[in-house]
Amino acid sequence: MPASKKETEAELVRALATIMNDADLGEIEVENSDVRIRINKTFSLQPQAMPVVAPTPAPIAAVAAPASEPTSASPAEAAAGNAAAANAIKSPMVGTVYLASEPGAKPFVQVGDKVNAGDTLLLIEAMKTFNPVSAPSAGTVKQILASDGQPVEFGEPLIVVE
Amino acid sequence: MPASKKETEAELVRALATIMNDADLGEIEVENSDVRIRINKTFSLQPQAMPVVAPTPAPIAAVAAPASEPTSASPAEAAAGNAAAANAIKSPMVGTVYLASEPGAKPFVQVGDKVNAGDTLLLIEAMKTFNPVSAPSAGTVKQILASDGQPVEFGEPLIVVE
Amino acid sequence: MIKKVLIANRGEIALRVHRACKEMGIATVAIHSEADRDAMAVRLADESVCIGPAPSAQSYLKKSQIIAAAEITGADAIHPGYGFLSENAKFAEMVEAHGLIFIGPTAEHIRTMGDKIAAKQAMIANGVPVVPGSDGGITSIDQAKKVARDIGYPVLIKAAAGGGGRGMKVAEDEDALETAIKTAKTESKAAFGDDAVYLEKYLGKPRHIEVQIIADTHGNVCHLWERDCSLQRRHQKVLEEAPSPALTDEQRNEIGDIVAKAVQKMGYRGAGTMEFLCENGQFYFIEMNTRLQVEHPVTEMITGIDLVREQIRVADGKKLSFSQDEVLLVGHAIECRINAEHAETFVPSPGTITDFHAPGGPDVRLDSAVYSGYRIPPHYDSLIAKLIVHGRSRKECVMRLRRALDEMVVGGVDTTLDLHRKLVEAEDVVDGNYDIHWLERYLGLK
Amino acid sequence: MIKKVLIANRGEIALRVHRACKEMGIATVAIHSEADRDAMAVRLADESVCIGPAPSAQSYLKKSQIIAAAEITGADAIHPGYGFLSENAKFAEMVEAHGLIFIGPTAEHIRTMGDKIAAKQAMIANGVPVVPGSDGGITSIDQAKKVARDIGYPVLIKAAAGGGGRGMKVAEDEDALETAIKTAKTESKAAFGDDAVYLEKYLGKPRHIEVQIIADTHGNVCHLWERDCSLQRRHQKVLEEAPSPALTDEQRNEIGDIVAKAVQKMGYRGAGTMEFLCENGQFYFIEMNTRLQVEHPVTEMITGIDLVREQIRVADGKKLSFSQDEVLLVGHAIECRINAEHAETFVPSPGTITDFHAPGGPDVRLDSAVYSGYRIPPHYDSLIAKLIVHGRSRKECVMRLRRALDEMVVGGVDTTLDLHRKLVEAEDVVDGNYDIHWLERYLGLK
Repeated sequence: MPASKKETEAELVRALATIMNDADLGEIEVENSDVRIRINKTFSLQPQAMPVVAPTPAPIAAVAAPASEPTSASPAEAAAGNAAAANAIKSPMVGTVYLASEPGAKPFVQVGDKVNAGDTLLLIEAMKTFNPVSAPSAGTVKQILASDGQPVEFGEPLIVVE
Repeated sequence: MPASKKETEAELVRALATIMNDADLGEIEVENSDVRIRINKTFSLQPQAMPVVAPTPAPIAAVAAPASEPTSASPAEAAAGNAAAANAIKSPMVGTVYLASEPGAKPFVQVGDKVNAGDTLLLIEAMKTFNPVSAPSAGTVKQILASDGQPVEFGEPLIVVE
Repeated sequence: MIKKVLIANRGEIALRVHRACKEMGIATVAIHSEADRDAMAVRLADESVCIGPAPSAQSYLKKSQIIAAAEITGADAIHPGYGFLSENAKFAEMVEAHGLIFIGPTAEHIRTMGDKIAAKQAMIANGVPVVPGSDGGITSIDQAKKVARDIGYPVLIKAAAGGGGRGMKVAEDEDALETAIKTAKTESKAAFGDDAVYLEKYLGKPRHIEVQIIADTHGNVCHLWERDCSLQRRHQKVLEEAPSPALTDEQRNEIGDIVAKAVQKMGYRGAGTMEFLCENGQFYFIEMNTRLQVEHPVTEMITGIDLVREQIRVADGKKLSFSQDEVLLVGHAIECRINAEHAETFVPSPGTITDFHAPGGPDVRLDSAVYSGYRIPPHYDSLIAKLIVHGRSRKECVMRLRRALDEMVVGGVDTTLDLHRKLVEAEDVVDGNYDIHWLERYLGLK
Repeated sequence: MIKKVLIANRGEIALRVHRACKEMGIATVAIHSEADRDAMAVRLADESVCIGPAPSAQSYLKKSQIIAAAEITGADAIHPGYGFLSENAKFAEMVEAHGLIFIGPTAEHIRTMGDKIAAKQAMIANGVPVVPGSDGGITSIDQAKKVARDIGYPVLIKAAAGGGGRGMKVAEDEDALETAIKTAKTESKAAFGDDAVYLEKYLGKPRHIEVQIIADTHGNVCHLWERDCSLQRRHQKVLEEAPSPALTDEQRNEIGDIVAKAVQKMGYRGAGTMEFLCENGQFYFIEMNTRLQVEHPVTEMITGIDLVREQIRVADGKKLSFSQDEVLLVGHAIECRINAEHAETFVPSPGTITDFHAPGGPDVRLDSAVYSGYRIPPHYDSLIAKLIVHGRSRKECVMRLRRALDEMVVGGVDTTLDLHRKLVEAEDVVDGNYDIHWLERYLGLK
């Protein structure tokens, strides 16, 4: 094995280590035809009970992050298990999502709709008050991640407008 | 495997170990068509009290061992902290070392002495009985690691005959 | 009947409440900020809800978010722990207005005890001893002499407008009184533009002694003896013990009775603590905490009573599970608060705990929400573990505490473990011979 | 006066003894095999001595090496723990012959209790109930009928030369007796070439109940109530509790008195346990263990007494630190033995413990010598932790045990934690309704 390759590998490991620390990961494994590299950070507890409302991130975040594409996904987004979550509009509060102004009414928006900045996308009810979540800018509704009547946490991804 | 390759691998392991410590990792595994290397940091407790009779091995044994070159050094030898310990004659029992047949007498052997197989090198006293430790084969006394009256554990290096 | 409790707190106390709930067959909801996703209580609770970003003001202090979290999870009661919203009367009101049970006293009691003057008046009305003094300002030397004679020397002259020790003078006897008053007036005038001063009994070497009580809604009140929390640094308790090495059984029974009676007269509900300064066997009320205290485990270890369980029972309208006669006092208990701070400089040390090993064996309790690999977020207080040890005697307790401290390992961050290891060897601590100034003197002299 | 104790054992019990010593201000010497260099007791002890290679026969059972280790370290007493040399009369003799204190009974008592026939005779002589039966072989059907009538049906016919269940027959009543005897004789003749049989009371659903005692050298003996250890698998105790859910206070006091009196008559010294089978409130002596038991912590948790401390005191010639009247029985305690074994197949699982997290909070005790990163050597038994939980009632204790088991984490090796998690949910265990066969039936049926 040529030394240059070795150096490349050490460099790769170093790069992975940086990513691991930056992105707060627990383990990284990279495998291609030439090489398989796994780096891993110390242990974490196995939870005995899984939360019901929304899953917490896996205790040992065995997220494989390719070196060339560092992810900026926050744990909340990872938890949502959704690729689109990164640019989704997130819930500004704890509450219950309503996609229409009243039961049976037409939803505020549907996938494919064009929206303007300030348009109401959905409501979040908390403590008997309904709080509109509006589009931050004009765009097209790409994905609706929350369902009608769904309880949401703070920071939970709701809707993708691009 | 040619020595040069070994050296390269040792270098890689050293590089990985440095990364491990710098990046505060728990484990690194690198595998390619030629070699698989895994280094791993076992956490261990920090002892609150150090034993008096003989030091225990370092609590965090961050020993990087390349897969192709297993080390045969036992903890007892590491504990003795002596490069010559590997080929030393070790204590077959717990007891107190005596280098001479009685107080004030000439020692059984001194560094530089030539000995024959079966020659008494020193005595170990335990439970009021004196047990001779003999030379396993002919050779020259290179080093005497135990001192007169010193308490020794099982497996503690006593003397080097080459 | 409480079936699901939302725990409106974080850290070790959130875990403490979770434990009590699980042992009662009650489901738990852990709320948390974005910084606390990996918290132990979040991991162990039946459900969890993220209620906001890391800063407390936007999460653990955000009343509406906490109540919304109770709504979406269907929790029927909220335990506030200590700190955060635990003594916020408005929050207690909101919780009850939303048809939920607040595991704590009524908003009214929280409000009264939160107001120092109202609290002191309530205590006087209910027969609890307070620091004696001139009720208003000093109008003449003769009046001052009379008051001082009544309460006994030494006395303290304090600026009515005062603070920070300015305008404060001690008079050891009557001869010194006039000069002290004049000096205090002059200093007060210079510092605050007001020369009004008043007079109070001076406590030179008081101990901080507090009495734990719990009351149900059926008129039953029990005191659970006292805790001695005199070892403080910057008004933060560092090591607490029960019973106090400074009290006789007679004194202990007497102050316990006084407090229990006062609390009964008040019609109080839930757990609470009356804090006193104590000097020469005399007690002087400081304040009443209308919540669980950090140091409640020392009381639990000498009485065998689970205070959080009783809090929940009482909030649920049940009777206390014991009477005063059944409140035992067995042996001695000491708690060490272990903070993620440098043991000498007290600089906080957030970061990742690389090694964590709890001490074990008989009569050792660890209340901690950290674990190996846990990251201590920088946003909150630095308490990472409470080590509580019990022994049949104070001496046994101290010896056991030493060996438990020696076994404990927290790696990766600075901790005050070493301070505690020194404290339990210090002669005055071993002898129980300290007042509220002792620790700062000890740290200063070191 | 004992100043330095050599701990002639390994694992959790070595740590247990170390803890008691440190709490008494006594220095400790940990001995260890080459496989146990990283053991917790070795790390924590004041001194350590490697006494041989991994196999027990060359280390922990090597009497001369252990005594030599005491000599070179200047230890003045040896605590044998349980297992290994703890019930080896010869070792006790050697220890004393070398002028050291053996923390245990005299060699004579160890020897007597180690001989099943001598032990049974000693018990009969001292008024302890044993399994009744024909003292010798059955000589005639009439004699057998008479004996059976005296001891009551059902009775068990056993081959004198027997073992492994062969030649054993149960007779439910007198009608079945003759046939049972004949069948047993035939089987015995075929299996062992000898048709001698004897008769004993048959216990169909006995519980294993044992009484803890401790005696000093001044004639004081106390019993510390009983433990119920009926949950066994292949004669290995799995979960123990105190008090037994099967006894009334009257029965508990009675058997305690009988045992304490017998032990006093024997002139016994130190801690010991009399094991009984118990059926329908009747006790039948099995054997006496002349050492500390694995499950001693359940007794410690209901009495508040540190048994190892008392062992050391008694060995040092001191009086017991309590009288029988002072032996409390407060609440309930249960111990789970957590082994590094698969929870269903019971295949041992030595290896490295990657994660370890102890449960905490009130009334939870963990006796364990393992830690995160510890390698369980394959040479010794698989016990890695004892989780002991106390509650004011049995119900509270079971609820607390459930939550503690849920908090505990052992990663990297298989453990029996999951078995315990199932056991504490099993209706019969919750009800305390089990005998010595229950667990094997439960595991077989699962």
